[in-house]
Amino acid sequence: MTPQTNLVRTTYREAMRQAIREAMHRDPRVFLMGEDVGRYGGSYAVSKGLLEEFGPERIRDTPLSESAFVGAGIGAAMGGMRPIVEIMTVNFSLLALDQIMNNAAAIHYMSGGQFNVPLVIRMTTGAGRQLAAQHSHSLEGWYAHIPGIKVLTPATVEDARGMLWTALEDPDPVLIFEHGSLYSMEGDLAADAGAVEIDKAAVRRPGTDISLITYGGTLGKAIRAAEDLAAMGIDAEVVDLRTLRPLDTETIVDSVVRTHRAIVIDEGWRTGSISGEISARIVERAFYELDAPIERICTVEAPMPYPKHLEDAAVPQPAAIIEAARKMVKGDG
Amino acid sequence: MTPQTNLVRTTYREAMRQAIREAMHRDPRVFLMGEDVGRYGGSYAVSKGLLEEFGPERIRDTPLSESAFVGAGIGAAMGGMRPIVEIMTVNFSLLALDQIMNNAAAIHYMSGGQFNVPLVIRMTTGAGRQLAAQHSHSLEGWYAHIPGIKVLTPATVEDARGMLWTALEDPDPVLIFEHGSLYSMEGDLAADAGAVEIDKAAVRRPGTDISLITYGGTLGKAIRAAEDLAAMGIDAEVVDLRTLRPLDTETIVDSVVRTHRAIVIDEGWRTGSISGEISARIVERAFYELDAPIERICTVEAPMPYPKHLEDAAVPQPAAIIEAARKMVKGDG
Amino acid sequence: MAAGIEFTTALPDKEHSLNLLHQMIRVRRFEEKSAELYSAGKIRGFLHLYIGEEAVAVGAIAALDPDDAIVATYREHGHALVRGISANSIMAELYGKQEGCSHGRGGSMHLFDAATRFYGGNAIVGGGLPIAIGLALADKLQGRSRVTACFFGEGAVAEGEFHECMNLAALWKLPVLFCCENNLYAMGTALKRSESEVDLCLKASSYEIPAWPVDGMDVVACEDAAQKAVLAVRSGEGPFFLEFRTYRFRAHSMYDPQLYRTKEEVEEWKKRDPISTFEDRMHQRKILDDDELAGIEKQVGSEIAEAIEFAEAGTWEPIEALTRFVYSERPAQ
Amino acid sequence: MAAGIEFTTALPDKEHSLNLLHQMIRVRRFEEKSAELYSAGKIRGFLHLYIGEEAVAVGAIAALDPDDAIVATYREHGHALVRGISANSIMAELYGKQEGCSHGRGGSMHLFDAATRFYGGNAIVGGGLPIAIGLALADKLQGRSRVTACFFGEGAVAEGEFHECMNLAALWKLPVLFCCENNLYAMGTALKRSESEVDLCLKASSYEIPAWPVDGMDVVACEDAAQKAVLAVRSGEGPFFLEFRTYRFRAHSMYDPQLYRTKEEVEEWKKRDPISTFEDRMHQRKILDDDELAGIEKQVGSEIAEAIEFAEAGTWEPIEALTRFVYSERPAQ
Ligand SMILES: Cc1ncc(C[n+]2csc(CCOP(=O)(O)OP(=O)(O)O)c2C)c(N)n1
Ligand SMILES: Cc1ncc(C[n+]2csc(CCOP(=O)(O)OP(=O)(O)O)c2C)c(N)n1
Ligand SMILES: [Mg+2]
Ligand SMILES: [Mg+2]
Repeated sequence: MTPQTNLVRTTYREAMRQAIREAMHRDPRVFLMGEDVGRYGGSYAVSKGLLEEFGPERIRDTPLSESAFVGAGIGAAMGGMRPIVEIMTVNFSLLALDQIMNNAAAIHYMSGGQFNVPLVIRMTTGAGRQLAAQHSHSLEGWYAHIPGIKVLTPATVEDARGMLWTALEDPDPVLIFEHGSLYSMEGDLAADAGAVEIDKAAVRRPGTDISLITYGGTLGKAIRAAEDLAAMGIDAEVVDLRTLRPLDTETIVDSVVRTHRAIVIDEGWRTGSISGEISARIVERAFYELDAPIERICTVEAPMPYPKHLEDAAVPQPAAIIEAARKMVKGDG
Repeated sequence: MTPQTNLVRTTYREAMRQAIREAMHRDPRVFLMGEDVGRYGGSYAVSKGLLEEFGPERIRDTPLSESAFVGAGIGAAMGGMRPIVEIMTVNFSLLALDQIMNNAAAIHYMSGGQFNVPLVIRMTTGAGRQLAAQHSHSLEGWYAHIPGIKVLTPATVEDARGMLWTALEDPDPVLIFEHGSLYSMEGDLAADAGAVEIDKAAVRRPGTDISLITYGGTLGKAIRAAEDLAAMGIDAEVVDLRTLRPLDTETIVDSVVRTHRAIVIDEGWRTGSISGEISARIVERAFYELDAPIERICTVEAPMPYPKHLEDAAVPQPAAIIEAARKMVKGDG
Repeated sequence: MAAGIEFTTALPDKEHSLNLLHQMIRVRRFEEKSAELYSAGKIRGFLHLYIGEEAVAVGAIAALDPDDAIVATYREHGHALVRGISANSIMAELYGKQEGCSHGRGGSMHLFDAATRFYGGNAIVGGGLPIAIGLALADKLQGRSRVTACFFGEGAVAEGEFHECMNLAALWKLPVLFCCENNLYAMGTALKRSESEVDLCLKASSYEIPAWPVDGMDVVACEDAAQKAVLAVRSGEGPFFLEFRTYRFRAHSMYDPQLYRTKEEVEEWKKRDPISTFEDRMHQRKILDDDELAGIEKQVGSEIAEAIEFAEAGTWEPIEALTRFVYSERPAQ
Repeated sequence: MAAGIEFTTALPDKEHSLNLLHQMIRVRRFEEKSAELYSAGKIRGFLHLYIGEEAVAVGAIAALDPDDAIVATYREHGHALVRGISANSIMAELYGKQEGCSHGRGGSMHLFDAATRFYGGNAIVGGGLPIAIGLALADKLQGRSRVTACFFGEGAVAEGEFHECMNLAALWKLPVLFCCENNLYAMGTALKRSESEVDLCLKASSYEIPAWPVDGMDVVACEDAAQKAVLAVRSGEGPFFLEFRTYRFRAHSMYDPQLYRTKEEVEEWKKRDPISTFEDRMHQRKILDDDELAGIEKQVGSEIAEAIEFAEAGTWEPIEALTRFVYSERPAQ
């Protein structure tokens, strides 16, 4: 971003809404479909006002039928449209998982490349709002297991604004996970902000002592931790993965090669989360560069409890990052 | 097993059937429910003959409604029964995933320990029979991400015979994944074989040079590879994980501490598979014991192709294990 | 069967009428207070109020026996209160205190109580239906004549799970009382925008399940219909479906700006307020005087004040207990 | 609407009748040969034969225009052949050769063809329905008057997806022709054991979808019903449901010992063989003589012989191409 660029203060929610609006204006094949995207204005108010602007054909309220309307998105994409399907939250996406894994992700391959599925699925993810066991999943890393789809986790207003465009230009299904705690986050956005690349991780804060590798709703926590660590004389690099599938292994490995230490921070439940994958890849690619074992800070392996103090204790927090980093750098690591 | 024990040659399928029969005889609360478990005799013939023996109330054919009958299993378990729900294959379990994650796995926790869900869900998993993209998933490692459930992967006739009993005695939901290629496998089983523990991995072949860590349908391949490696002068230890959740980290780490080298072999798609978790845990617990980076041999990240040569190329094979082990031990590792 | 039914529109005797009124007022005041406490930050997460719909829970649950079971949704404070879970423990649950009926773990959406066979509190729309099927199946298999009452909104009718469960219940003649609370909206989506056929009883009939529409604003009609339906269910005739036609006076949850309906529509429905209309009828029949009403209000007022006191005095579960109840602490009985 | 319909039971003219007969015989002989090739090990995986049901695909697809779309199941060789995918490329697909219609990737259960708008070949029961909804939605949004014909078995009716899709199609008045192939069994489960209401047309009607039962053993009835239904769908009246009452003469797949039905039942149905009965009628009407029949058989024989030759001569996709088409090679247009 050049210094001359005109910057506008905006929220993540507003950036996402503008991205949808612009896509709708640019391409008549784009439409938005999901539960309460229209008359209700979107359960997180992302699509507020769009029904009035684009009408009910293109801002299409659906019945509670996650499997059918996600599958309908697949079919509509194969039929020449560019659907944006909103699943209200990741928690309900399980009901549509068969369509995602067995159809969206597989059809291009099993048709021998004849059909492709240019579908974008957006959903809210994550904990932090005391919504308890059935409404606090953080499954984006889990979804990254599925070949044939891409998994994006915008963590900044710029990515909220720009990733959708790129996703809509992608010939294959793209899932966008929007962490619920980010919608009200403000940031500066170039007035002419547009598409962003989606195949590279980003170093959000360069540093030399340790790599903090994370994404989505946890990025802010890692940056806060890095700031506190700086005050303690530890220079942490913060890597924002941005895209969980395909993972940008290069950027991860390059960072670790510079810092020789890594902590992966992931709001997914620890076992089988994407943090394990990242650790394994670092070992495979940069084992001899490591000065210390890789650590992981993940969500405690339990359904999410309702009370705030327990929820806070369950998900990764800056304090835990700081403590782990301090031990790793200053300790015996 | 003491040498006096009376051994019987049996198949994995037969062992599983006997396990179900015995459970039905032992406990009137046990019943089997699923698609075609009754009149058809089970799609893999596991339950053949049981309808005649126990009648249609306890060998209960269900309509094609994976979500409802898995959920009904949850309710029946809460209502005092000990249901064994058969999902015909893992590929269809996606349709029931909401019930598994949001109910079975969560109810004990979110009810503050008041209700428990003593439910056993069995399903066939894996590739190897040219069933192509929608019928070849190997998702047991993926399921292991979910706290609140247990994930068993019997790989021997003994475990096929014994794990169900233990699972039925467990107060919490247990998923049993039976690799489709194992049903016709024969083995020797003690005539009085019964319950086996499910919380420990097993060293199936002790060795000193390298640890081959695997489970389920891939165990046989690892053992074959180990035999070939022995001929090349490499003494490989083969660890059968047996249970993917909770993972028996001790046994894994102990093995690596002995051998200082590890290959994880996993039929899941590589990214986000349980192999990454295992690698990460070894690094966390035994980093300084490692003489070489941990390797992973997993299924190629693609929907499964139909032709045999491509399917063979997609899933882990002994040749790849042998080559990786040879390089690691004899090479620069 | 639906044809031959006659509804008792006459009021029950004074004592019972007073009791019904008392229950409705309890629920109303509890909810009003909860809304205040939400604004005060004492209750967090999602809070879904039942105000306007009280006649349904009060009438339907009055028809149940103590050892019948209830499965409910996230809008279940009323059901829990009427069922006999103490206001104290419900309020403590809303606060997230460990004295709550779910140990503080569940919050508003996940009230559970083993003593009254209250099986939650489910926040996945449609997610409770299979559990009800399973509970009823357990009763049937064990030869008990208990009934499972399953409450759900009309929005759930579009979900595949509804269909699968209607079919299973009818096919297997299970003792389930389906209580559909048709309040005309699923969040912001009006029934007519989510169903091609808006007559919900017709739907149930298409599974061969007897079904009646009930005036859900009339507690006497609700109780009467439920009693007759419970009788049929308990006698082994299989499931029954009641469509309670009702209306929610408040927003869907505390975040809803209600863009999807007019103030006039809400006001129109408020004229049918189940409490004030019932009071009027009782007044007319001279089985309620102002003193009695004041007495009820006073009693309810102190019950709720005590509940708040209890919740305020409640304690936070220690953070060390975070992973307690992920798995059961006791073996299966 | 259903009330006013009159079926043409009279035979069409000679040329068209010969054509229908020819198509049915093509499908029959192709399938018979496939069974042989399966036994010979040339075809692997699952193979589901359509023998006995030929009149349905031949009649229904005759009513479609070239730019209409088809979504089918794993029992779809017949549909593919009749739709105009060459026997060569279908047979090559069954062999897994890259000259196959899905590049050899899909095999028997996943025939795809962009040229004829044949959208698979779906091996998840009910999994194709949402795709059909989406294709039809795309047509509707783009103002095209195309029809999407969706074939599925009566077993799929119990799945939640059926319900969700019926509702969506009716609610949105989408141009879908639902072709339910009711062959009375889902694997080994008889319709009466899987549905509380076995009248499938009644089910469709409960979504306000016009529905007719059709004699699925009579190709003329099938074509006639399909033509009338297609006309209604194309004119914008919304979806239509046809229940084709048919029977599969062979096992569910090549592994099925058919324990669930008697030989007598099968023999009874064979008397209604759609091919021999149609031949008889043509003979009676004197629009078919033995020479003509022999001519058809000869033509079909050489078509299939050529297809086998083509498949035998086909080539294996190189292993290096294993991950081709996991993602698209071209950007979205
Ligand atoms: C499967 C699923 N999809 C979406 C949601 C989000 N959601 C919560 S309540 C609700 C509306 C449900 O309406 P209805 O069933 O009529 O019950 P009501 O809230 O009116 O009592 C929605 C869409 C959810 N909780 N679960
Ligand atoms: C979701 C799902 N569950 C189970 C299966 C296994 N299965 C394959 S075909 C079949 C029977 C389907 O019967 P029907 O829909 O009547 O079609 P038919 O085979 O009779 O043509 C079953 C249970 C599957 N493929 N998908
Ligand atoms: Mg509602
Ligand atoms: Mg069938």
